[in-house]
Amino acid sequence: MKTKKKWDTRKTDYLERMSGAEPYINNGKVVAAEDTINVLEAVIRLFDRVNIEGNNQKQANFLAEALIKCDTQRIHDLYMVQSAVPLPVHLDMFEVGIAKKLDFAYGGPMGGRVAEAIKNGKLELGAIHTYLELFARYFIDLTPRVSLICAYEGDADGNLYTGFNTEDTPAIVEATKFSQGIVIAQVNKLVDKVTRVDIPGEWVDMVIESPKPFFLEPLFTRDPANITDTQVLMAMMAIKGIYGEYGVKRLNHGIGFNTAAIELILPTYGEELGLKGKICTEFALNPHPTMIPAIESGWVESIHSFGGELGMQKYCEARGDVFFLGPDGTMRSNRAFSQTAGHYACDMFIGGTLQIDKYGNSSTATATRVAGFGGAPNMGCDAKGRRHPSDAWLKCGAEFTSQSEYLGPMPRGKRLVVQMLESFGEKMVPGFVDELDAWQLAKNANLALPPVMIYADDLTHILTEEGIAFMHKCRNLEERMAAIRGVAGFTEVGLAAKSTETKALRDKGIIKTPEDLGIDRQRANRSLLAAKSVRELVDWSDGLYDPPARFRNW
Amino acid sequence: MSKQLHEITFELKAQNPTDFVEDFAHFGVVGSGDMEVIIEQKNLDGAVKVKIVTPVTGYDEVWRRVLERFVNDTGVANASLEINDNNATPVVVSLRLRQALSEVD
Amino acid sequence: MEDLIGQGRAAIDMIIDPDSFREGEVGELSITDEDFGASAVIGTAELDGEICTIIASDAMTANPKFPVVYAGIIGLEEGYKMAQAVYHSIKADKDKPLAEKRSIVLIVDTPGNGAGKHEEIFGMNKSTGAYQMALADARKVGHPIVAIVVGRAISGGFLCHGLQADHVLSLGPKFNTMIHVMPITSISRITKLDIEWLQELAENNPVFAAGPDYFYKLGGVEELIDSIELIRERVVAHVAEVRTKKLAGRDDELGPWGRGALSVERGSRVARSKVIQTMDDEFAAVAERYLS
Amino acid sequence: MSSKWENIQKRSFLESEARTRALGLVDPGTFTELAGPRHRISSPHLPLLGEAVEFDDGIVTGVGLIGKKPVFVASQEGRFIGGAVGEVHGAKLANIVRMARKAYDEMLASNPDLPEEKRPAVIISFDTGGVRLHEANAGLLAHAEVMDQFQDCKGKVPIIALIGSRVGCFGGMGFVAAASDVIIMSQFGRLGLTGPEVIEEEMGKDEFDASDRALVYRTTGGRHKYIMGDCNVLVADSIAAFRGALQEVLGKLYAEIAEMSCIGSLEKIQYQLKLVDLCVETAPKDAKDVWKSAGNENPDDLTDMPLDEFLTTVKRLTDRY
Repeated sequence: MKTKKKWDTRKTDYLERMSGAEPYINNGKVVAAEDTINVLEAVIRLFDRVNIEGNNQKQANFLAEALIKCDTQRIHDLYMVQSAVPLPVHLDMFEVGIAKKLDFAYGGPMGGRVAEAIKNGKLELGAIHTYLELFARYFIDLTPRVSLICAYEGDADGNLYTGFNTEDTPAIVEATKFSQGIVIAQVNKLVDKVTRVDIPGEWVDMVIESPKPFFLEPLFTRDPANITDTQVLMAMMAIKGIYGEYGVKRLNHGIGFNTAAIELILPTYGEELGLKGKICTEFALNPHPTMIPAIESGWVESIHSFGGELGMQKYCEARGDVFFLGPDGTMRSNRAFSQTAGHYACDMFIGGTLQIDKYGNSSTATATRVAGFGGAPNMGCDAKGRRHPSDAWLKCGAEFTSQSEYLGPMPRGKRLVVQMLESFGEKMVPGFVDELDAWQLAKNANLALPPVMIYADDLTHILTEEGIAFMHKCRNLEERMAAIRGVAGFTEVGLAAKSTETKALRDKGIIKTPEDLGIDRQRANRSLLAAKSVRELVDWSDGLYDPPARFRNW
Repeated sequence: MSKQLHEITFELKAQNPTDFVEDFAHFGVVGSGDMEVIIEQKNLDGAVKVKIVTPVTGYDEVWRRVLERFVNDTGVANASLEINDNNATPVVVSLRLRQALSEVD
Repeated sequence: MEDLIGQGRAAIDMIIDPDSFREGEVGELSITDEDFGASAVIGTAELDGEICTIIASDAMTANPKFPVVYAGIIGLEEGYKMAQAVYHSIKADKDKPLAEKRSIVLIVDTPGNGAGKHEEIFGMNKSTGAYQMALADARKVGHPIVAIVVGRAISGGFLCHGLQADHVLSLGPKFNTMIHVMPITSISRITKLDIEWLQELAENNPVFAAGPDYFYKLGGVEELIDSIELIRERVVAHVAEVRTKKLAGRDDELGPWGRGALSVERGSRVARSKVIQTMDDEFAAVAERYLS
Repeated sequence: MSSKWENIQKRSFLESEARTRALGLVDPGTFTELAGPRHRISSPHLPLLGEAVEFDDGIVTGVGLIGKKPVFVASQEGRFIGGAVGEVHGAKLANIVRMARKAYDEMLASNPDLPEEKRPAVIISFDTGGVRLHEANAGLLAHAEVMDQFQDCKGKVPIIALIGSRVGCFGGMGFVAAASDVIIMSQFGRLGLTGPEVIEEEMGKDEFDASDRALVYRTTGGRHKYIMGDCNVLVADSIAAFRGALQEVLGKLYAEIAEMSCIGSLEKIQYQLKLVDLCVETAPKDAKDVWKSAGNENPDDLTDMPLDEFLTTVKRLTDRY
């Protein structure tokens, strides 16, 4: 039965909140920095769902710092729905009671404090998501009422230029604004005319010039000086045993030294194997500085980025055939689209991890840190909705032994999901374990399920210094566990391997050692790296790459 | 509270031995997570004598297994190996031992 | 008087002949600018009737131009000023026979070298290096150099001002004299080793313990003096002893190398002697190939 | 052996171990290590503290030839406890300098007309933060011995410092390097007395932020030291480049080499005092201000421009003062 109901309560609420902020808004949509707390107190209500923009790269840190200074009598118990909580202020918010509940994707350096806050009852955790999963929920059941975002430039009409670091902004703003929410932007600079309209002014309610530029973390910068010989060996195995073997052209690389090593030997070892043009042509990838030599030697046709990387702006602008540039000539990143691309259009995900259990589940969670996985799981899984073929995808699918159990003779592809891991980490911490620390974490932080980055059923290859285990070629769990043991080195898991069993798996091509792949271990050293230092990356870039101060050693 | 360097010694025999004929070989640097080794020709009735000096305890068995594999893979015999270690992982140990051997090839 | 920490000027008066100090003057050198290297005191005095150069730190006077130079710290200007005093001593006695080369007395109470941005931009390493080179030079051309630690002789500060002397004397630990690179508490913090256990270890192995008696054991200090009243007398005696050795051509028994030998006498730094011997022997066997 | 030596030449100096540097700097096949790993003279003090030891105590000492010239080489290993100087390490360094001087005395005694091309030399490849804390007192005393031996070399044997390894050259070894006749650096080398963390502690983070590596290199790095005149030759980061510069320097007459040092005489320190006056007058906020004083109009461009371009465009303080 049709009920009598008001259908514009959101709109009314929006107007009511905005009227409180009105006195502080001048000259169109401009709010002075010193009035920030006043406008936040005016538009935010108890229990509101609030988004503070930020991920593993850019942060609306000025607005976050202002929110925590708000009157806790007026504003408390907020429900934070946001990509990441990597700054101390994000957790302080829960300590002082401004915020109570959290749904997020990435905790980074604050992982330890998240776990602590959950334990002492200061933080009620909804769930740990992937970026894309969280964005999806913004449009279903976690729509923010107020979003605090950041941009490089803004004008009096509210138009924003987010440029190189557009990242999450479009997803947040669209979800918030089109449900009659309030969008407040901190901008590095108020300008008469923005360089490019990345967010239309109509979608933004207030613009505040922050005293300092927004915080930007160069998370994807890896100093080649710290790449080890073992990482070079593993990179050689990856290129010869996986990239070359499958002809992987479209892919994503995770963060870390393992993939940085791969990027840096493409122009040397990759070239030598004659793989140029046959692999690594299209990426969903942040502008990794370690990609510069491969790009400069003509390996790469296209890169779409989740975010920008500090210092890479000029370089990307000067390589318009590779990166996605706007009509104004500057790059635009977009996390939602790039994650979608990573999920649907890439044939492979390859990245490092901290732990793999004896079944093949892998996680970077430790017993005391709720860190989240950001975007890795979106790419580190088989895209079940994928319907377009590619050689690599089809070949992997054809090798997927147990597929016929479900599909009969129906052909289907499979994404390559590769985890790279040395059997022991620093200080003899084993990479292969009986049980993931994630189980302990789930207990410690009252999580509904252990946080797993990549589940065993998605994982196709494990690559260690001992060899590559082709997991998807295994017939059953028993065989997969034997394959893991066979590459787990001298860890407890590895010591349980029987040499006859491992030998049999090698004969079947389920395990391939460097020798099986025809890789000379003696060549596995840093001299294969196309750039051995950040300085050499700058030289490769013709001075276009401007590395952050902490990476400079000249 | 006392803290001393830990010493591990044992002897191994390769399955397919080939005598180590160089008088002396040295390789590696005792950086953090790294090690050095001296390999010397010794008449040990085909055996390999190993001595490891390390700040780390609790991995005697892992050391033995890593060295066993090295000795079996390379067939090294009639040699003494002296290792100064500073938290090297088995991966690094295997790598350095092989590099030491190839230095004299 | 319980100790002499921070009292470099008072210590000068205690050591030299009464009213003989001409501050700022050494040979042709005459420094009139009071602010120049203000934390370092240099000048000429008489010691037991003989001319001598005095070099000390003034913990009470900060250098107004360099904010990190206070409390007896040796800064950029101070290092060069001290070096000037030494070079002018050499110059003044250039033509004099060995027996008449003036002595140089270093009164040591310094917490270290200037640690600042200007210091690093312009090279504090050169300033402290220049002073040490000058002292070594003076020592080798025959000036007897005696250092007396009356307060703090900390790490690089001691190297700069003290350890290039022919003989190093120190007031004993009861006068709160400090000789170390780092206090054992800091070593304990950095090495994460139990402090009591470290102190226990230090009893038998003075290589990381703080204090003048440990440096004595290592041969880093020739003599410990256990009374302030005795300082003058002992400095005079050591100047004479050093001079006698120089006249006899026994320079190898003096200075840093001489203190190396002293360590053997006192049963420490054994590995030092061993490795030097090994190098010498090993080279002797191949010298022909390189030197012919 | 010789082919191996060839391979070494191309290697990055920054990345090379102490032994590789020592081998590669002298003529092929001429290096004889003295008190090397074979003798197993490691630190007697580290084991008591549960710290790992190295057979050579973190320094390679030996003798080789460059042309006809006997060169006495010391090469520090920064990977082993930061190249820090303990009892054995320090004694090896002091004695290799002493041996060079003794060799000179002997050669001169047997041949008063000793030709320049045969005059011994000392080469020190620094990679150290100074005193080793675990045996601090012995390390400190060793520094004094090295300086003493340096002075003995004056007028006899040239001492060349090479700085281009990871740890740089800090602490007491900073003044040891300053006391050398010639300093050859790469842009990756760093030379100073006080480490950045201590300066930050002394001056506050606003004045000096130790985590700002660009600032640290602007203050102590090879490019800066070259502008200041503290570094005589700035070379590319390869063993061959360092060796090339070394050969060129050693090809000069001893008197010329001795003139290249920054300190060691009254005249030289009078010049240094002029620079100290410049410091007081200009009160630079940053090393770049001094680069400007040296006559570089656009100091910002100097850090990132390629080395060759830097060397041809840069104005040095020594050009002006």
